[in-house]
Amino acid sequence: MSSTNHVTMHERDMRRVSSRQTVGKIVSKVMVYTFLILMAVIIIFPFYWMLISSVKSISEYRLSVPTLFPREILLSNYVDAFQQANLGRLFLNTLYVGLVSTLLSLVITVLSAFAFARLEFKGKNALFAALLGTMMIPGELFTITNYATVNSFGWMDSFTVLIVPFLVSVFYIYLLRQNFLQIPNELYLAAKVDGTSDLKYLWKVMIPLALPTLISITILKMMGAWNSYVWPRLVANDEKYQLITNGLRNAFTDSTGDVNIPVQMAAVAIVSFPLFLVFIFLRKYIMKGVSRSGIKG
Amino acid sequence: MVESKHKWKAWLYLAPAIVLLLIFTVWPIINTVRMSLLEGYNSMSAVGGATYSFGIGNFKQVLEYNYFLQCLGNTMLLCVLTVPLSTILALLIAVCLNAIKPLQRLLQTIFFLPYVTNSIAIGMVFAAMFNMVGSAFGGENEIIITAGIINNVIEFFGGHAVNWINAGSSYAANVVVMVVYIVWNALPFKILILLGGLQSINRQYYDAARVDGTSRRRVFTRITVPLLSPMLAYVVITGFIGGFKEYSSIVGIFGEDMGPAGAPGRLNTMVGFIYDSLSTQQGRASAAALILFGIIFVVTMINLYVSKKKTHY
Amino acid sequence: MKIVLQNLTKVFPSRNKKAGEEVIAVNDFTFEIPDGKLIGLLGPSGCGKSTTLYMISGLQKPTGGKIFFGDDDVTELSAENRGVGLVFQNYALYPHMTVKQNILFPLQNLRGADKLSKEEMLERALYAARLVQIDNLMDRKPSELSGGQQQRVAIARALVKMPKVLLLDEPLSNLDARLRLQTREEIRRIQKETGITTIFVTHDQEEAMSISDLIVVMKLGVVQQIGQPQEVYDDPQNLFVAKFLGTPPINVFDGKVEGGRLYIGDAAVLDVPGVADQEVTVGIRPEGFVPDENGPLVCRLNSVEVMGRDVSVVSSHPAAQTPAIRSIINADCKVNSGETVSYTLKPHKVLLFSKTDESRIYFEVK
Amino acid sequence: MKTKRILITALLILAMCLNLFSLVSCGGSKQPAGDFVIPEGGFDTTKEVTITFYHTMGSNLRDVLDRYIVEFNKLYPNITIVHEQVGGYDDVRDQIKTEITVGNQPNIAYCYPDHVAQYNLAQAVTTLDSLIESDMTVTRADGSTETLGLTDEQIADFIQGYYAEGQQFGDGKMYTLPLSKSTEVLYYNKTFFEKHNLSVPTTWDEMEATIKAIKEIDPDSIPLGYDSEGNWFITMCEQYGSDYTSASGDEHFLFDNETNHAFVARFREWYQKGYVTTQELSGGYTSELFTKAESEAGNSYMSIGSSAGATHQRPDKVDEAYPFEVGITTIPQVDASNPKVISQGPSLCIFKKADPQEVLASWLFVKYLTTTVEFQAEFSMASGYVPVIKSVGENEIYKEQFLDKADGGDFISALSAKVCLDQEKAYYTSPAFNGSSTARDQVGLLMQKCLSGDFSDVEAGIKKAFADAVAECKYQAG
Repeated sequence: MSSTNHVTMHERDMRRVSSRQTVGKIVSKVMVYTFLILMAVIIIFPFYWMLISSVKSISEYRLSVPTLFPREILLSNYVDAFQQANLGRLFLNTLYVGLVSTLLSLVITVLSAFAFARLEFKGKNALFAALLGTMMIPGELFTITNYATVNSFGWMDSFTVLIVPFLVSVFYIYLLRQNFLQIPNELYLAAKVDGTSDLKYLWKVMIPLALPTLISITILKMMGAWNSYVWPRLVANDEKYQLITNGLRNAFTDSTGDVNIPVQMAAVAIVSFPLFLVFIFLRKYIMKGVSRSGIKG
Repeated sequence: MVESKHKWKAWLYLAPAIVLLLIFTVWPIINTVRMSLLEGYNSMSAVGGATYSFGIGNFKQVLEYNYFLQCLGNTMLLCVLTVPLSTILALLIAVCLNAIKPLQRLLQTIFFLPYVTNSIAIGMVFAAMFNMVGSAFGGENEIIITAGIINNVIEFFGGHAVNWINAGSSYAANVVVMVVYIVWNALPFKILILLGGLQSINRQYYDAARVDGTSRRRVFTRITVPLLSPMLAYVVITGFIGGFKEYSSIVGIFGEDMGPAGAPGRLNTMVGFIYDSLSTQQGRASAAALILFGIIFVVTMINLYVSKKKTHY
Repeated sequence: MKIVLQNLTKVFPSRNKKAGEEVIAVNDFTFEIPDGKLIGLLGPSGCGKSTTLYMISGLQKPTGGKIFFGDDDVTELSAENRGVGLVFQNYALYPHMTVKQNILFPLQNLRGADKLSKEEMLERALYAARLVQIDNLMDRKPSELSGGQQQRVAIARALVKMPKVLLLDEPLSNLDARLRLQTREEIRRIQKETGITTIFVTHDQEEAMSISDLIVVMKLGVVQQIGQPQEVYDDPQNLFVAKFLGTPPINVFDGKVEGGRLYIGDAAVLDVPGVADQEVTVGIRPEGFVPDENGPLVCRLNSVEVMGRDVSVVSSHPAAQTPAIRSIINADCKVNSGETVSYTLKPHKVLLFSKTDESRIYFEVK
Repeated sequence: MKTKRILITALLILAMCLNLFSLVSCGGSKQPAGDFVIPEGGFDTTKEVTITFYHTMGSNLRDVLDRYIVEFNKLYPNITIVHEQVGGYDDVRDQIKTEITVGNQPNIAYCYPDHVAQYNLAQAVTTLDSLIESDMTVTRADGSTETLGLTDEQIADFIQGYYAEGQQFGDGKMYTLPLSKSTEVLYYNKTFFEKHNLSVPTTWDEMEATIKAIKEIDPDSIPLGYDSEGNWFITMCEQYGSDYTSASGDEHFLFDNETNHAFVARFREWYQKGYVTTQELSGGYTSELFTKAESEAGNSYMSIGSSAGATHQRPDKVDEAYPFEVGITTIPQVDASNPKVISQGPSLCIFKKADPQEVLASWLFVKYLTTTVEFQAEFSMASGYVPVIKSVGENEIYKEQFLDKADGGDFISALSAKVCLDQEKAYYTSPAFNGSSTARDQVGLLMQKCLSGDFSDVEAGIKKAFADAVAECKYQAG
């Protein structure tokens, strides 16, 4: 294996290799960090711009050369935003709608995913592909038909109309089903043998194992409620049922149609903050949930 | 699997989902097909008692509309540009994030910010970054009062202000702005999925690669990417489905005219086309939606086929 | 190429910061691994054998001491540049590559002077595959192979770049019993044929002893003894090594030495000239018992298991530290069934250890 | 056995869809056909009735409305008014159109003629003629009585141009009553004009001369900013008397003609030379360019915009004083003796409802809002819009505390209202039909394209732009 000349050349190699390797390590570390910091700046800049706009006065906001640091901080914008769009009320409505719809849809998603994962029938995959197909249809078409349906049910201007139509989301059933499929079948059969009912098994075994995915579904669902705009505005115009984005859209336009953007930005910041907190606390779960669901396609 | 005795129980669990899906998903689809086959259907006149004959008039009208191809072209162009770009960027960011320990949590949170911000604000901010105030842009009597933040940066580095989204701006400049906006919005979710995928790859493959003396680049191309391919395929497929439905981002930047002043509809997309006729011509809007559904379905089938071949294990 | 470990130490900060005490995985390990030898790193789980292996491979950085490949100090050199072959416990074959691609993968990484042409690579890969007899599985995916086959692919992948040293992390633990024997022999054969310095880690002492040129017994990060298997088996330096090697394990008794004679219970069982009077721990190898009606050591007979070539007699004795004493006697000398059985002891199969530090106490064997 | 069960469930689902299909497809209850017939008993003041009112009022205007609803309820305690700000004008239109498809549209709504034209496809709007002409009397809670319909004085009190807006739906019937109106006026930097003794232009030729003069004085300024391109195009058609659109006949979109090509070409030249800009083309608000300090580049000295936006056309105070005084006058005309100015601002329409009492209650409230001088006065002062009835001009609050104080600074809205009231004969209305709102949008976009498009051959470019606009209108109208 190692003839003599090979060894000496070898030694020189070794020293050169080790020096190049340490330099290589430093260079790659520097490159990774500069790339990440650069991308982070690009991603955060609009967010930063939104925040400083939210504390500027209208005149400063409309300066021809925009100021990167606000000359005077107008925290009153936040107070105005809260009162003008009565964010408190909208916030509670959105929270209520978000929580109830998330809980109900979780129940439905878990049951359906469980059935799909356990159930074996001929057309199963075809049915599932068809359901996934519905995700491809632009939502706008559903709105006009669903509007007629909910009206014939008499649900107008109520929380029901904001919650019920979107309880079933095929995507989350798909996500959870993938997760359930990873739980070995023997567990189910073993549970069956010692008499545990389906629901107990679901509660005791499957849900704990799929917890991360369930949590990420919950978070993604809540964010959906936060951003929904077209449907709530159409079916729930009464202030008692308005959601956040309705408030944001037209609470700040004066009679001539001129929008007070800084106050609107302040409102958006107030609205985004809770979501931001939710993300920070549950980040670990979202990460695991998404990867654990093993979207193996 | 489940003995047949339990069959009806499984159907019972599925019942709530099926009922809701029937009412709020299946029925709207049927109604859409119905409206698309009623030639010239308009919901207002229908209330007024007008009757319509069945036929494919609506579909013909959609296909003959002289801007139909432009809308389709814009949709395709935006998809072809943004889906790969955002996927590659998300992959690079995810890999880098996965490779560092300090600052990882902070950067991860920053990269997720766009996901929690309301879309109204984003449109407003991007408009402020690219919008110019002045007159006769590009002409010799051009007056520029505000050049927009991006142009201020360009001028800072000695470049000349570019007319991104205002009257007289070029189609290319408009597309660049749209790509930046769409990618910016698409990154968080993609990074989340890919980072999740990266962390579920068994560490030992990387140890084995290191012992085999593999260079950083080859580790990336020959191990990380192939092992991530199911996630990548998923991100690309959902990316295309979402990309084909692009509309609100264009409204966010260019407003309802879907194009810069003087060139309305230049960046109109398929969903934009549907929206234009949704308020007056529901029959035509339904036909356009079904055509779009057909296109997305075909593209997704191609994607699934390609990814089946490319995805490993 | 010889490998030299100089006071190698590895300390892991404890999991929870608050507790503060760290775990010393490897403690001051010095050992010169001769070129071309097959070394078995042996010890119970958590004794630092795998950590040592990974430090040699470069995947773990030592906290103290040095590692030399030949005369070069590679302590700081990263795994990529050490040219080491490593076989993981669960093989770590790239799932998305065929067997051929897996084996070719390390060769494609060679740069500079060692760069090979396509044909050379293929030829080397085929050579390695034939060496481990899997040249007929080249186009299969790892998921389509059995445990044993995957094991051999992993070895082929480690060997193909003709590494300076081959490291195996518990290579046989995932195989079924029959396959384990067969693969053990093959590792031995391959090592002999290629002559690569090989270190393999195992907790199965039988496996280590059967194929190693040298074995290193470790406990809680500290090297207990290094030597040839038979030598370490016959001449353990402390009770731990004695107990650890040999199946069935050594039988241990409490005894005392008085006036040059060893007493178990109150029976004098063996003359031990040159040993000071003291309480001792007595280890007797199962093959050290010779049944003899008027043998000095009298035990209560429990059962007799016939194993063909020899017979295993299970008995018990009040002074024994373990409830059962197992002795192996060859089949043709009968054991009379009855209440008790008495033995005389083969002197060189009786090992004395000091009660205080369990270190070995020697005595001349006539 | 398994497939049988699946088949059964599939059939069950299909059956369910079919009956849903029949229920919904007819698009809710049919609207009562024909004009509104007043029941003999007239308005029953004993019966409780609730009416809903969709509008675009901001919070300040809603306060004024609420105060006057209290007054209205003193007269009619049995009528409960529920009102909602649905968003902008287009939001109101879209919301109502969707609600009409299921038959639960509101009772009263802010509307523009274009919107009503679309509601008429579903014959959803009540024609007001029978109500206006009715001479029934209604006794109010405080014992006083009022005739249900509009008395001759009340009709005469309406500003004729605004009142006529309710009738131009091609069938001469009355569909809406005007609530509060605005128009376009020419704001000019009075201080600058006096300093350089420039005369305020009354015709487009004078405007060209003034612009050139200003350009010499301040080369990097944009002398004129015209806010809405659509209004500019339609107003020019009216001023030249050239064709724009027609409600009747099979050809609706007539604006592709030589006269229009000519003035568009002329204004293109102005734009290219930096004489004029519009809101869309400038990327900002033309009022902002007008209120910019002279020293800054790109400021304007004249701005044509909505009379309601007067306060936005006033520069912010710099250490307690306005940098310049704002003058307001009628917009330049082709023929100053026969002025034509657009009329904008919301009107009110009443939707058909099964219960005639709801229609009567809605009528009474609409009548109250449009004919009560105090409300019209206060609403105008708060909104910057102009009252629709002349008698508000004599109302002492409106006159002394508002009109008489008109000036180019603190009371700029009053000055704008005065100008609007003085030019009441100049208002024109465009025909309203299914497609008229498309026409309005398309001519606005046409103006933008022709002014800023980089045409190699200007004339051909303009011709093609016009043709495309007409084609688009025809396509959209379906």
